Amino acid sequence: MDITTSTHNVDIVVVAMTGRLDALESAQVRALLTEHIEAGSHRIVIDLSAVEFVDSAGLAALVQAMKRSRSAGGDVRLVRPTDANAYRVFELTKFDQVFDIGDTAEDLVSGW
Amino acid sequence: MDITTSTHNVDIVVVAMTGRLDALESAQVRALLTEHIEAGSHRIVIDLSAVEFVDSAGLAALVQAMKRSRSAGGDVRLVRPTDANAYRVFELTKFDQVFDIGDTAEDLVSGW
Amino acid sequence: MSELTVTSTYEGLRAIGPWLREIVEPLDDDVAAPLLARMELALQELGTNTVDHADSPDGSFVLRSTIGDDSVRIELRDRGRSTVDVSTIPTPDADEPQVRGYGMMIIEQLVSRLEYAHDGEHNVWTATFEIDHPASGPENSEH
Amino acid sequence: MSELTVTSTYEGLRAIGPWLREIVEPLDDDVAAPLLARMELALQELGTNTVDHADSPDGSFVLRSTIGDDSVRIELRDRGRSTVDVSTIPTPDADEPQVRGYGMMIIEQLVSRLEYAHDGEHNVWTATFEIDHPASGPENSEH
Ligand SMILES: Nc1ncnc2c1ncn2[C@@H]1O[C@H](COP(=O)(O)OP(=O)(O)O)[C@@H](O)[C@H]1O
Ligand SMILES: Nc1ncnc2c1ncn2[C@@H]1O[C@H](COP(=O)(O)OP(=O)(O)O)[C@@H](O)[C@H]1O
Repeated sequence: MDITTSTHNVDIVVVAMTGRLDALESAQVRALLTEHIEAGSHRIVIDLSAVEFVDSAGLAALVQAMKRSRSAGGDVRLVRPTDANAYRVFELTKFDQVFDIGDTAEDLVSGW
Repeated sequence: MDITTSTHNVDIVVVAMTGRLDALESAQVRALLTEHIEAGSHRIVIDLSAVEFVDSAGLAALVQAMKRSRSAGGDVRLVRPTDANAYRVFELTKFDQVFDIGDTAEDLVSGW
Repeated sequence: MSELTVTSTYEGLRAIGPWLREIVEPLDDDVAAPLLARMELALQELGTNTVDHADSPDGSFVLRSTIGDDSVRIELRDRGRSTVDVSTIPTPDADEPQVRGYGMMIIEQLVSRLEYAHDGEHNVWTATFEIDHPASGPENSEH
Repeated sequence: MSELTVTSTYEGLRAIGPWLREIVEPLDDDVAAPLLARMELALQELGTNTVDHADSPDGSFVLRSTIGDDSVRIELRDRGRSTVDVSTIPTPDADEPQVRGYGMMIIEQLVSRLEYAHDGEHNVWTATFEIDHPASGPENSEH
């Protein structure tokens, strides 16, 4: 038996956000995520732990990136907001069941 | 909103084998895979495309590595042997339904 | 009663949260905090819809609040000429995650009651939020 | 009839494949190839069990083949003193993948018939493989 070993690197991009992820910020976030996905990084962890507020427009930016990355064989996974109010929009739209959500970015990176 | 981006690298180890993966080779394969997993590489693609023969002892080395890597949050994924006879042992034991099996190493690496 | 004129842009919507915070100020903290969170998300969604969909010639809309013992009522009045047929707003399909179209679904789960009217010049949305007073026996009720 | 003495090590088992290849030589290729694949895996598993579990003082076991029109019979005879109770060999649980214990399960699916006997000195395993002749009408049957 002949055995050859090689190692391949894959990137996980971690994007940490603070403040409000709302209609005003949504376009910027969408552009940033699109840039990563188009550059071939389709494994993305979005750390929302320090985010104060998320509305449906903010959610939409995450959903769009998640759909694109999944169709490239990757995923967008989320770190849950520490503030329960900022998590509410995920619950009300049931996206808490669509996203893979973890407690820390380290967990999501090491468990990818 | 403040956004910070960082990139984390994860390794996928690709182990390509040729010849017979049988009771004689099983210990060597087991040792090699254990080494990778203990070194923290628990995402492993085993390319069996050029393997001629696999018996239950060869299978056991793969199963053991798969169980260990899954419990570390990784996986052992296989490239299907080109020779249908070498794939038989997977079918007879139903491990064709337990392993994630693909057609090429590139597919498995890029789709991880 | 309190009134706020909001510039009809996403940036303008940022004024809504602080204004709501003042409205709930008189209430006990444990009542005010969850109420504020509900109102802020609901009004953000109603406001976004006005920015996105209402044809507002003067580029602003007006919020008015009335606070009672058991509820807060917020009225959103724009100068949009287009009337809205609330009954035709589709509900998103639970099995097929889509990118937009969740605004009304979110609002309906946060308000106690939502009314829509068109009074000739304005679209008027009235959202009522019941106040969840902590359960209290008749003895120590201080209202 | 053909006979092979196999050294009772994993390396020794490597002699089984080439010996089986000679046995099926007289058969048509399309019959020989799938038959050889079945026999090679089944005998590899039977041989591994002998290496692993049989208490074989002379460190070798003997294979004997008999080829008929419709089947090939392979007998494996070791000098193991321990008798095997075939009925107690457990079947792996389908829901819980385990690392070993699949040998007998594999063998049973590959052979047409498997017999076990202990004749005082030897464990004797007899595996019969029916030959899958390609379907042929009575007209062009040449047997
Ligand atoms: N204030 C409004 N003025 C006009 N049309 C509206 C208004 N609010 C909602 N709509 C209509 O209802 C639809 C659904 O709204 P919504 O559930 O908030 O999703 P989205 O705004 O993401 O499309 C809108 O696409 C729009 O056609
Ligand atoms: N030739 C043999 N001699 C003695 N015991 C045997 C023999 N073959 C099988 N056994 C018994 O049957 C059990 C199951 O065998 P098998 O299904 O091949 O799995 P494994 O060898 O991986 O344990 C063995 O663990 C052993 O106890």
